[in-house]
Amino acid sequence: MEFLTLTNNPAVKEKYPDLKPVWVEGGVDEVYRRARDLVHKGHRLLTHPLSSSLKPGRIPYKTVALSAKAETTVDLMSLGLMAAAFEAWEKTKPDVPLSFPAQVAADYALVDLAVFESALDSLKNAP
Amino acid sequence: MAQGKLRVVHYLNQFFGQIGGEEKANTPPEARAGAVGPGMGLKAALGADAEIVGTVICGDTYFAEHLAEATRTVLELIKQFQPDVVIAGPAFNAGRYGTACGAVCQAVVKELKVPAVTAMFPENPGVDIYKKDVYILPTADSAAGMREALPKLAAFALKLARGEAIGTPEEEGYIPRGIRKNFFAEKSGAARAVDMLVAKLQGKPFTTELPMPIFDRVPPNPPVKDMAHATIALVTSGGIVPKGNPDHIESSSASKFGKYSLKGLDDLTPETHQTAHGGYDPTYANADPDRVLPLDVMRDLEREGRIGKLFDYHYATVGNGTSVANASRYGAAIAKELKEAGVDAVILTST
Amino acid sequence: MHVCTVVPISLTVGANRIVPAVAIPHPLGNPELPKEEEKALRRRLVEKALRALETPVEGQTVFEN
Amino acid sequence: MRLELGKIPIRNVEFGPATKVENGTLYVNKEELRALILEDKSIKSCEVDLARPGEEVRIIPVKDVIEPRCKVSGPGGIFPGLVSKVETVGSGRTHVLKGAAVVTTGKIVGFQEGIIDMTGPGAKYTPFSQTYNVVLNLQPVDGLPQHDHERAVRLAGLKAAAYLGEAGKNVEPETVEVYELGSYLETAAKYPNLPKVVYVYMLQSQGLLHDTWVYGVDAKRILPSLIHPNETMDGAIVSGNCVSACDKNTTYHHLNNPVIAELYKRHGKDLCFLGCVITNENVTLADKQRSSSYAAKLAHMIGADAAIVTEEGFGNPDADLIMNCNKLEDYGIKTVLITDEYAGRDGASQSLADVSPKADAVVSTGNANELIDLPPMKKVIGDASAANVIAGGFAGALHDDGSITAELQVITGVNCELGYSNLRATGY
Repeated sequence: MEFLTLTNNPAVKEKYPDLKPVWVEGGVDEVYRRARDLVHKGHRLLTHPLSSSLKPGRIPYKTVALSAKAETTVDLMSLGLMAAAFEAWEKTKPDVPLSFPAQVAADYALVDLAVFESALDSLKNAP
Repeated sequence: MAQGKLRVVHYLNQFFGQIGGEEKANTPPEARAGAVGPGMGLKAALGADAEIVGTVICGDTYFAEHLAEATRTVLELIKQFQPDVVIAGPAFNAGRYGTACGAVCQAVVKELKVPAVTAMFPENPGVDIYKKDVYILPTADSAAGMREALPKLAAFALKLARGEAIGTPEEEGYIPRGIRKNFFAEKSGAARAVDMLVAKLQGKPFTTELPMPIFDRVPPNPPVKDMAHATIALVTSGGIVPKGNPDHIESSSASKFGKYSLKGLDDLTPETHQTAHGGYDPTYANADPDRVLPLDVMRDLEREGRIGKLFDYHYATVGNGTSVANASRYGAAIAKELKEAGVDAVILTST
Repeated sequence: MHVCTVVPISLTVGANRIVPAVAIPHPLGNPELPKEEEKALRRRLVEKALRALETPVEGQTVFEN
Repeated sequence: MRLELGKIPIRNVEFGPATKVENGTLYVNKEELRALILEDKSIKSCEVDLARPGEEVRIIPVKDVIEPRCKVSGPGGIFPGLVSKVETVGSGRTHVLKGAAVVTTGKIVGFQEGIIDMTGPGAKYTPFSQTYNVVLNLQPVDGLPQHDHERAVRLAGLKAAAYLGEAGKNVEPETVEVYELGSYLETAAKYPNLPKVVYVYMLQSQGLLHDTWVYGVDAKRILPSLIHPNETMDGAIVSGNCVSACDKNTTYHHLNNPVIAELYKRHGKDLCFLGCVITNENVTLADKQRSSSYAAKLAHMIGADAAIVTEEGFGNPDADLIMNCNKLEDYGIKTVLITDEYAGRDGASQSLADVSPKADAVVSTGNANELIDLPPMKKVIGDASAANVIAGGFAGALHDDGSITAELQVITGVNCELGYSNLRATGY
């Protein structure tokens, strides 16, 4: 199916130009804000906004996929997941702005990329 | 005073502090040596190991209207007595008193680093606000429950003063604070899961180890009979506030609600109003706040006589990440004011 | 009386008279409509809310039409 | 399927000229083990170290913990599809070096967690402070991509455990436990009056460092399947996780799944244990929907009256956990969940990212956010600098003297959601 990719992860942007990911400037919370606004407009989340076993407030990158088309009604599950994601971000957000050594940031980018890639087949094949 | 006795300070309102009734509710904080009023019963219940060295009294209205200053003064007065533990109340179902007891105990624990305990009716508004920070014992809804409450308060205070470990709400009888703490159980998680499953299968009682949040149900109100003469109020969780957000309502996890005049206004515009809500894209609400708070239409309906009157104020908060406890508290407070103002019905709009 | 976009949430939190609204960022409006039509839409929703307030209900009720 | 599990107690571990078990001591020929690991050309170096209960040793960052086992009789070998050929395991006889463990360490990514303290306050939180550990510190060849690095370290640990397990092949076990379950029809017919219980076994499957392998297959690629509980005891399920140490299921946990053990214990007494459904925790919501529907349907098809569901990880998988619960309950299958909690350091936040009124029977394995102080240890095995990254904003802080203040989350196995340990949280 056609889907819309939101990301602030340079590794995703670089590796998948064909997917035309929507670039988000900022942290994971900014990605969430954009995803939430799209959900409010009727887009459906296709991937879970929380990353595997990582705390959203402690990681630099996040990639989220949503349905390309907006429906007329709001998808309740997507709405709930975004609320939970914000709550989890709020709960884990650091007291000081995040900063990571370059190699660690690159590792985070790689893991986010891998998590996104693990969803790609499903996304492409979904009805 | 005998050496080695635990020092207890007691907090009371003007009524239980024997200053007077509602007409004395404006009394500022004052301190007395020794026990006063219910402090006598408390003294007996505390026994020989502890002594009420002082009592601090403050009028309920005074405390509510001078929250920060009253808390500070009460704290100073309490500090003079060098307590090992502070007891406030019991406040039963008195809302302002319960809130004051909670605030005093919270300040004592946080500022003086002295343990504190209070007691009140579980539905006292002070419970939801302070249960997270303060030990609150449940009481009956009126002072008829005094005799039952005092020995429990005394026993709990003694435990706190002695620095003994406080067990679970079930063991100790206080109102659950909603705080999760770890401990080592006797059996492994897997063994407990199978035990729980067998109990569930056999229809026997079992207690989940992680209760899910529950929401209140309220019986519906009867319908409005005569809309043409009814006063209708607008309330919103969509964060519509006067331009500039004068009360600084937070964009998420709001710590308050606002009350704003609609007098002389026929329409909400970007010049007069905005949204404070951080939980949705604010572009549309900021461009035309009527999209969240339908003032323009309400005024039309008022002019046409479809409704009697639009209430002169609207209430607003931000329903974004606001805890259920806080939201319920705002709801209760808003409802109380509206009822007192003679409002017949409310249209609550949410984003 | 609750005018709310996401009816299931309104049901969860215990509202008894519920009128479904337009969209989360603009529950009582639709920026894509001309100003007058948008206001007419808002008026229909508010009138529905008033009718709901005039209607006796036994329990949680969603006023769809 | 009938499996005899022979347990050989290990009460000490030493290096020696030959790898063998003698009088409860596991002797390890270090060079032979190293050579075996270094057969993999993607591994540059392999240090072998020993860590015994009570020693002032910290292992960090732990990737996996594996119990040495070997197949004595019956089809297949240990860790089928990865170390042994793909053949259905779970019958015949298997020997276990009970009390021994292989621990793999080595930094794959810069934010890896996993601390095992062999003594001190951290020790009581991890079961692996009580095992005699053979620790492999593995370094990859330069420039090895992280995916390959993960695989190399995973396979090294499994190979080492199989190698050490062989030392128990001809040793007479102290105890032999028998695990036997027939077909669903036979089992159900045997106990017509007991409620039929199925175990729904959730496997983390979200990509690099968050994967699980079943007979060598990446669990994200499976539809939920039926698996005989005995198969897990021969290593049919293997961990590829190394983030979120507290609630990942190590391979050791999969081999010793406590839910399976408890259900076997109660089988024929107050319940009838039918078997297990394995399911995954994928990234897309469609996959989550499909897997939870499929898992519940399988449980229903085999006639389950009740189910225990175990989660792996936190946050994202909470959605799978709740979907599984809702759908099982919708079939009328009475369900108990096992999960850990992320209630914040003060314990005041919402514990799960998803909830449901149907989740009315939940076992908690503790709040992973609670803080713990870990004093310095005399010896650190692994990559001491990993602790620096923990200090870098992940979950805690490394102090100058080598002590660490961290959330429990960094400790391997502390909140294991299979319910392996006794830690739990309760409301105060």
